[in-house]
Amino acid sequence: MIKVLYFAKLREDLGKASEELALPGGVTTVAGLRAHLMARGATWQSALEQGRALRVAVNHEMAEPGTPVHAGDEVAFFPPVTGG
Amino acid sequence: MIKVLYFAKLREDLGKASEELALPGGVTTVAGLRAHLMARGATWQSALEQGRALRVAVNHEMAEPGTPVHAGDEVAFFPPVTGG
Amino acid sequence: MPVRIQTEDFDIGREIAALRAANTKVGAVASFIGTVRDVNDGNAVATLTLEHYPGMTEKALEDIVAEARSRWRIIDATVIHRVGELKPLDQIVLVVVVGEHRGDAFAACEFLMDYLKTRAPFWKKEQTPEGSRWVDARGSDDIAAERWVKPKQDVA
Amino acid sequence: MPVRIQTEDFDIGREIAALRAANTKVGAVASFIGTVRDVNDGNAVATLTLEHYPGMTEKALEDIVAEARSRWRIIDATVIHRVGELKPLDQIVLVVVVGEHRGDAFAACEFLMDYLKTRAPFWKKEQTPEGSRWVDARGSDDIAAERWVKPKQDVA
Repeated sequence: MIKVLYFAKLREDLGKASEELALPGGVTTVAGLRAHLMARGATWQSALEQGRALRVAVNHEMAEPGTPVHAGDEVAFFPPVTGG
Repeated sequence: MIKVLYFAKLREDLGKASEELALPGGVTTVAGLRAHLMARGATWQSALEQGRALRVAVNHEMAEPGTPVHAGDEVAFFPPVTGG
Repeated sequence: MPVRIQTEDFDIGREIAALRAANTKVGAVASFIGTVRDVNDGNAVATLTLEHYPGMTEKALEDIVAEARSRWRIIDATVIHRVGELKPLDQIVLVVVVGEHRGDAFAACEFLMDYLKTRAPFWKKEQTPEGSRWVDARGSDDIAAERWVKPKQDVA
Repeated sequence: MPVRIQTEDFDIGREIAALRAANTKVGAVASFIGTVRDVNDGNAVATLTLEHYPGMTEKALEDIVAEARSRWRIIDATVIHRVGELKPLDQIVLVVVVGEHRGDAFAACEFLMDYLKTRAPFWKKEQTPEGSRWVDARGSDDIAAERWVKPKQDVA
């Protein structure tokens, strides 16, 4: 299982703040997980297909498309940060 | 007349905080006034002969050796500043 | 605790006093407060909601403070960031850095703000008379943060 | 009054509040406090006496604030410098700069401190168990101030 979190506009667009799911077969990286989620339908496709305006963290560390994802990980998708 | 002020270590070395004096004949610049004061004796010579460690202000503005001095001016001699 | 995420307001005087009380070698205190302006991009702002990523936020800020400590000679630092509902003129963020001398304190304080702006997971949503909107990330913040990126070292 | 020379202590929270109350466009507050350390060059310091040049001090500080305003986009600034007898841990100097954005506020605040250190007529005398001595000017302060000197413009 992995935990996936969505924040800010992404959370609103997807209507979901978090979910737990079995690590899908063949998914080994952030890019793979993103592709898997986008295949869920039009809403997911458009929300996650924001090009470079999407950020991903794995286990609380900023991640790249090639960052590995393992069972037990917490993966978060969110827009560029705007604190401070 | 001009007013001459001395601050910090210079004031202590000279035993004098301020004085009023007639603008000495031939004195037209900061450098001229300094030379005139140094001619007063050994104490003045050594106190004012500190090379670049001496600062001068004319009418509340930092001055250079060539800065003109006129009757009515306020001229201050002091060490490099150490505030803040 | 050098890093705090909280809904309550903060008092810069109290935070500086706490940092100074812990160390008598302090000669320099550099600080920064970010506040809610009442106008953003020309629209009046009624309230601002700050969302964050609990767990990652604390870690990101602690990492940024550790990075500042490794880069500059500073004695201590405090970072406080508010979350939840904020009104115009409210305080949002506080960074205080204490050190022996001012150059390092200033640099570390500005670095902490620049890195926080681009790396800590906070998001602002504005409520205006025309409706609500998520605040866009500013390119100028990325540029500010880029200044601090060290050139990669060659490993011989 | 943006510039004050006083024997009394100051309260950073109150000074920031006063600057912010005067302008609702403020989004960034950069500030600096210089304090008396209890050790300088290895000697314990009992008290510090700050002498200044009344009349010139105010003018020098006002000129420095005007220069900061001309160089950066800031909204307002306060500079407070204490004179007279100070003890270890006392506050000496406060600079607060408020602006719309943090980059200009930080730069102006650091500039004000660097220029004040080398251009405002204050002198410190330390009383230590071994006697009293005038504090020497630091070469590092001249170097810090030099950073802000603009290259001379050619007049065509």
